[in-house]
Amino acid sequence: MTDLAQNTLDGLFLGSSYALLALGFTLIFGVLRRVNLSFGPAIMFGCYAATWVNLNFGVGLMALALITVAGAVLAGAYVERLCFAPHRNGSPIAAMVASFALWMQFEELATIALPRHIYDFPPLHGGTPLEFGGLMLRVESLVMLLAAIVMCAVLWGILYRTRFGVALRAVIDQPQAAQLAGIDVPRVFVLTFALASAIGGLAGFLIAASHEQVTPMLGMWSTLKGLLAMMLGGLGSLPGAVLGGLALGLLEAHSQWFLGPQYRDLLAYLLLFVLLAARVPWMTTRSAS
Amino acid sequence: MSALLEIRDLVTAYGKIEALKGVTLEVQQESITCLLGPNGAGKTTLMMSIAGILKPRQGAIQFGGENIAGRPPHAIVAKGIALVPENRLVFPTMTVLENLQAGAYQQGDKKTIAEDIDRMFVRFPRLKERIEQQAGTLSGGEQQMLAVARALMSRPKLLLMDEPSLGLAPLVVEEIFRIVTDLHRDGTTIFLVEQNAHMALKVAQHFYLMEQGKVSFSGTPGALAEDEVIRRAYLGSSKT
Amino acid sequence: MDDYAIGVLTNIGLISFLALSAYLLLIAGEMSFGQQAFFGVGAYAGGMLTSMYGWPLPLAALAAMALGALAQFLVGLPTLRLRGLYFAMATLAAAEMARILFELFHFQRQVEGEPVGPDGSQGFRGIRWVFAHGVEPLEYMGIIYAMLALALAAFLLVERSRLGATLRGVGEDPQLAASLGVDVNRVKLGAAAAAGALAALGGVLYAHHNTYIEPRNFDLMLGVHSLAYALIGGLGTALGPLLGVVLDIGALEGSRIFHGYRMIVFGGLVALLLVWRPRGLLDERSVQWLKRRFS
Amino acid sequence: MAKTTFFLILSLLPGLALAQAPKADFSCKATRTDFIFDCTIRLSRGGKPLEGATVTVGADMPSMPMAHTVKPVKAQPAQAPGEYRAQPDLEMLGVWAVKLRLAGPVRDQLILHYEFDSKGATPVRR
Repeated sequence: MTDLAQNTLDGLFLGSSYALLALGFTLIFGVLRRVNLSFGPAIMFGCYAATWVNLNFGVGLMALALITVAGAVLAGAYVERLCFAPHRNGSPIAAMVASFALWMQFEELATIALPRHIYDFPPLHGGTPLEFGGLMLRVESLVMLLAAIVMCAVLWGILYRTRFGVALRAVIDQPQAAQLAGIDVPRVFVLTFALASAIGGLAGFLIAASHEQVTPMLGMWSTLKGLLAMMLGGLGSLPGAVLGGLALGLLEAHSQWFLGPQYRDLLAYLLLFVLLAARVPWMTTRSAS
Repeated sequence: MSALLEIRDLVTAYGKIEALKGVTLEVQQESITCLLGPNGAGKTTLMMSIAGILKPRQGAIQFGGENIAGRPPHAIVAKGIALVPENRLVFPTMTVLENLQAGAYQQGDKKTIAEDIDRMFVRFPRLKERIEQQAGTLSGGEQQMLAVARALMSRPKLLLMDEPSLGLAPLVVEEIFRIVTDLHRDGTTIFLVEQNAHMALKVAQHFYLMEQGKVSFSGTPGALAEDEVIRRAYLGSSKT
Repeated sequence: MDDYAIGVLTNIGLISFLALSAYLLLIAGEMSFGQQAFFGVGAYAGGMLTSMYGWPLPLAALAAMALGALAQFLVGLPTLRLRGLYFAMATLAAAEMARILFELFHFQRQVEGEPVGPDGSQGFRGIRWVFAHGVEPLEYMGIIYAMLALALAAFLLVERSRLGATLRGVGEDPQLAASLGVDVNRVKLGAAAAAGALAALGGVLYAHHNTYIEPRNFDLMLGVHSLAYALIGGLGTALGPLLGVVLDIGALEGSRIFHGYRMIVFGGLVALLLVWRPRGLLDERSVQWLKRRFS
Repeated sequence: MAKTTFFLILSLLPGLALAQAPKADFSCKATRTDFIFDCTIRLSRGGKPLEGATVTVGADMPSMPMAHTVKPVKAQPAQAPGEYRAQPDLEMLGVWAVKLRLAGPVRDQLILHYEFDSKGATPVRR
């Protein structure tokens, strides 16, 4: 019985990291109607920047978190300017392939800056995991869950309690009407991109801390998991992103326990394929041509 | 009365295709000016060029002593021009209240926004009944009213309306035109693009006819026999 | 030509099949992240047939192409009604599933006392048909480019024909094409099967060139790269994707000038190029312009 | 191109004409310059050292093998029979699929997976 509880717990922690990634993806997709394939690599850039600073100057955890988020936002701004601003009313495929091209840049930059394949990343709490009622609980996982909850609350607050939130939702809902309502849509794009990158940076920091390492594969991994969770939860819907992330986390935690890592991923992709093929309502409401 | 809006030799193109081939017209202060013309004459392109959605290639748009041609939409809204777009474009998943709040985006002070919203509900009682409803679920007429109300929330000096009667039942069209006359009576200057020439000529003080991207006639209602106007508005004046 | 030049040219030829496969689906209006899976199906099928069952290479290639076409047809059947990103994500999911299935695929046979065949994540060694038949690298490159020329000829033929117009019509405006009586789904499934066969052919040739394949060769990177080549080179003609491959593998890889910084240069170049030409270098407009100039 | 036509006919004949495959063991030490390794290769076939072969050492990245290739270097025969030495430049550390191309008495290709780090190369058994 405790295995079930332990897996569910691990699934929630894992799911919260996916939820954060999916939130970032969905914000960008919701506003821009474009897929940013450099979302994960920008996070990796942030993590690598923090690792590089840590290796050379040795900084505290808070500083590492800030550098990671700042690095992700900086990389995100670079991606926005080069891949999304020029294609605003152009073709979505061009913007996506351009963001893929920058993914190549980030990946090579990472391997040049830190040539070794794997680098350590300090965990939040080095000691043994906490334990209560027979369940193991790592501090990183707890902080990850809290961060996801806090980020959801913050995002909800921004969306429904601030002027920027009204503008953001208006642009997501009907971009041209937003322009006519006097909203500076390009500025909303840039700010949303920065917000999404910041969320990604936070997720990246917590993921690196819980894995206690960074590898160049972090870019691919976070992009895939973010995309998967976003699609599962329903393209373009913020609550969907959170639910999709948690569902993916739970599915993976439980299937890993019973079937092992390879079948775990196989199951996740199979679920997405079947849901897409069956054209389930919540996933295909928003057209994403 | 001086002209609130002056457009001179405006040219707007989609790629190589020139939709406006040098348009010149004026909208007098506190008037209802109406623009008629067959489909594809460039009426909506003109509206979008004034509102800043489309960047004109050439020509000037004088408003409040400044040439606003090519300025971004949010700057033009700030100067006091609001467009009620063709087919309304409400924010479908947002509630009626949120649509109005979005319309007042540039208005910083919360109290003024609340007052304006109350005034909208006085002018459009049906919107008050639907306050918490998602705009996408409203009827065509109600969405049209919401689109007008949202435009008014930015307290425009000049209200552009692009075919407000499009796709609405005759009874609702009556109501829309009554709203237009009420707004005019309360001092708003309105530049109205309309297919419904008959109704438009009843409310307008001045009207223009547009064909293939150029103004082909300008005058007050009655200056041209109504059937002649309707013939040219729908069939174009070319004698084929 | 020294070994290195032959190697680069061979790589260009091999990846071009994948770029053409992604291009074919793009002009049919579908963006696929999964052509690498059918490239893998071809590689595994072809490799097994020659090294485990002693089939001659041409026959194994045909069988692998049929299998690739069938595989893409089956994946396309439930998903081709999806549009845009939904289809792309479905193909991504299918391709990642294929890669994991390759990791789990252990099937070996004793040939001359040694186990030969796919061994899961350890990969599949000993696809030595080309060496066993004494085919020189230059000759094998010749075969690859002969096959590529055949594929290109087929493309250019189709593009001039009514089928080509139907295909682009379906790609640009499926509703309009349907209203003209085109069975949009059948056209898309046909294009998908052809794309699968094309990718599989590339896979067979790759397996025999490299004599060793492993699941990681067919990961998402390869799929998104082939999509990028098709778009960078241009969607106006079948030569577009080849241009994309030559630009990346040929110019930058071969030239080695940006030794070690290649991807940074190539990535930046692609992003800037797409700003200038969102539909690639040889896009539809420039192809029409060229046709007018030279016909 | 008579040889190719002959080959085409030959290719249609089924049959497992797979010659005895050579074996290789491979070890590398890092050198002072980054990413350049000093490698020794011992080739054997059917248990006997394989002498007089011309060996070129190349390498591909497991992911996207056709895009990330390393300029192949020719190996020089070393003292012991069947032993060869080469100094490939790998541009990046990590896991590489080392490609040994053999010509001369036997024509073949061997792919061996090694993890290259700042000290040397260790075989990779996933």
